[in-house]
Amino acid sequence: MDWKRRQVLYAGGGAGFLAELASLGLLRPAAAREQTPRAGFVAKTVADVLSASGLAGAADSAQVQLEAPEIAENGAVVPLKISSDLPRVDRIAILVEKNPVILSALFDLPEGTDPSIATRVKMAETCRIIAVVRSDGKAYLASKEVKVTVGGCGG
Amino acid sequence: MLAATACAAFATHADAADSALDARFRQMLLDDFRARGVAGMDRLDQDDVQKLCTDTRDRPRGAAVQALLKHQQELIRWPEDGRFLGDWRAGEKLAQEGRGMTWADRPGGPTGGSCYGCHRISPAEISFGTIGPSLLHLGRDRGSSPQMQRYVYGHIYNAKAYNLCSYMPRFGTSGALTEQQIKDLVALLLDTDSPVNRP
Amino acid sequence: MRRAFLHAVGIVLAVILAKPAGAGGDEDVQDTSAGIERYRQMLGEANPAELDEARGEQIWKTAAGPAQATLERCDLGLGPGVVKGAYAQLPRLFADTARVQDLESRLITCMMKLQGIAQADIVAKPFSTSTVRSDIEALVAYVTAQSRGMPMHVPLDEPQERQAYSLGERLFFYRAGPYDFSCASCHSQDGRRIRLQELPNLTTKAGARHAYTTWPAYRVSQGLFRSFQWRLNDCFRQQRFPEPVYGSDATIALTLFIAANANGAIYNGPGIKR
Amino acid sequence: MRIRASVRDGVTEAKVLMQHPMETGLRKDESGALVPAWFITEVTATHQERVVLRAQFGTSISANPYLAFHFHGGKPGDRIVVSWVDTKGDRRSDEATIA
Repeated sequence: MDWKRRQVLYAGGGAGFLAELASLGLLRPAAAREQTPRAGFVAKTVADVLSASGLAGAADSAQVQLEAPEIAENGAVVPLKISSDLPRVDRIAILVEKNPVILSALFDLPEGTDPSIATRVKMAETCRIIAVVRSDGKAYLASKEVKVTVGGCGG
Repeated sequence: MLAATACAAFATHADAADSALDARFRQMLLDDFRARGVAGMDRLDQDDVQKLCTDTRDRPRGAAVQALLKHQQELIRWPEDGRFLGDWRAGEKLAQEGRGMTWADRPGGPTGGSCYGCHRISPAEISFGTIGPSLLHLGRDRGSSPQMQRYVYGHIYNAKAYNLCSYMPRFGTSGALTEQQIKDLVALLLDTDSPVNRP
Repeated sequence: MRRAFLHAVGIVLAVILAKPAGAGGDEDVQDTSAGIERYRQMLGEANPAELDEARGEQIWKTAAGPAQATLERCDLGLGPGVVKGAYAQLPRLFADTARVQDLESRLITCMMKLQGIAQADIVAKPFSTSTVRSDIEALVAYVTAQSRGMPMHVPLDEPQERQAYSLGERLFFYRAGPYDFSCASCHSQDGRRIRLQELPNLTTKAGARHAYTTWPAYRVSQGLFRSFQWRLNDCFRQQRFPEPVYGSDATIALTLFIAANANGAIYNGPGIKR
Repeated sequence: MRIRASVRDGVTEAKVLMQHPMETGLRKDESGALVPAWFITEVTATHQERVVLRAQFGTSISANPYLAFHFHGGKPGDRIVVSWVDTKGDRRSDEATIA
């Protein structure tokens, strides 16, 4: 998403607008950008999202499980379950590769919380969903393509 | 004789009850619907075809059928240039578009053919309905001779000219689609370059 | 069924088709159905309609209107204040209004009589939008949820109830409008669908049962809870008809026709739908 | 908010439904005007005052968000609190006890 589009997006957004400006790093010194907590939500590529979220270099792993339907009857609600057999998982991220905002959610799991999350995401179009977990400081991922279909009478 | 009289009496009674219900039904339509946007109350008035199909639950019978079919055939306005094949790409867009003519639609706003609602057409579109038959490979299987083109054009223009109580709207007769739009749909179904017919 | 289908749809192009119509026998179609089925299963694990149920319960129990009364004495057919199981026996004839009423028209009656709210104010915006939530739809969520697990038992004892059934049936089959649609155009055959959405055959017991017992429902495509009056309203919109009046006799008759066809089924709403 | 939590074999499963439109800012309303973005940005869940989950949401979490998670150490009767904050700065907090 380019900056102009974001302006339209948040026109009239009030506090939300300022919050996003802050998260974009525009209200802070440039040097602080990497550290802004929501940097992952403005990154424009999967790699940038991962590095902004402390998940750089994530590699495919069979020890990350992503459950998602093959086909979504509606892109507005796509149910997902993410879990992992890896030890000491302290972070989980959900990415939707072709959404205007790629990062969908970022979870921080304290000790005692299992790497097992279910939620529902919006998908703008058919694409890959990527689940990333961080275990002992290393990132691992699983992905799955979900087809988004047009439904109903369409009128 | 007695039985016949009783029967007749019963029939008369049933008819009376029927016509009372009929009157109540007509009043109910008038009282309980209201015009909104492009959808005026005149849309509840049935033409001869709609009436016969309603009365026979879409299994038309009787002497009127042939005359009605003939009349529907006469309502088709064939292209003056004698051509039936338009642009299949435009046809694909129309086939996907389901909007048009509802009370929420602007007059002159996009009006589509809603084709995928009921038919399988291009192989790439997996979200298709099954109220109508699959049209995948139609041109490949049936050819695209001028006669075939005319036949498909006529069907889209006025499906009731071929099957009186077809569930398919009369897209030309109702003014939902223009001549050019119907040609584009014919191309989608019959053009050899259309994804519908590509090997 | 197949014969009837060919005859009725008669169809555009069936006569010239090399292959039978899309339903069945096609691997792609089967794969798609299995995928969609899994999607629906996962959706069923949590239904945001619960949020509307909770909101509806609060509205039910909060004093409102000029009379500053709650709806807790509202008679939904099983006596004042009885909510449990009431929806499974609606629509029905009400003596005080001398009218066959569905849940939504009955809620209007209670809001008028108990709370003193003007009818025009109640029905001005009966359906939620993305910005404004409808109180009636929330009340519907609350009331219908109290019939979950109960058998459908719509009475047809009174002549008015039987007349409503007949009128509803007529409306169901009434073809009109620029597209020549009736309810039956989409809902009188088994195993058909629009796009990927299966269409219940509402002329059969099985079809009516499945459909009626899963409405009202949370619609994921809209992010909103939808009442049965909304369901009918939007069907008529897609039929290209003029708009049915909210809570009118026509909508109640049609509701009763479908609801009575579902008699004997276990009510399982509110549902969650595409 | 609807919060349900139950414990089995020492693991507590919490399921949360939050009422929120989660507007992306890209959607147009009936009149064709863009609906401004408005969505939950952060969710925090605590068990007996101890944080068990922190989540950051973007615009692409579905309307009326659903969240299920699992943690150790809970027992029936314990208190779970879930709170969120959105882009308007609105906050909401609800609690439930483990069944």
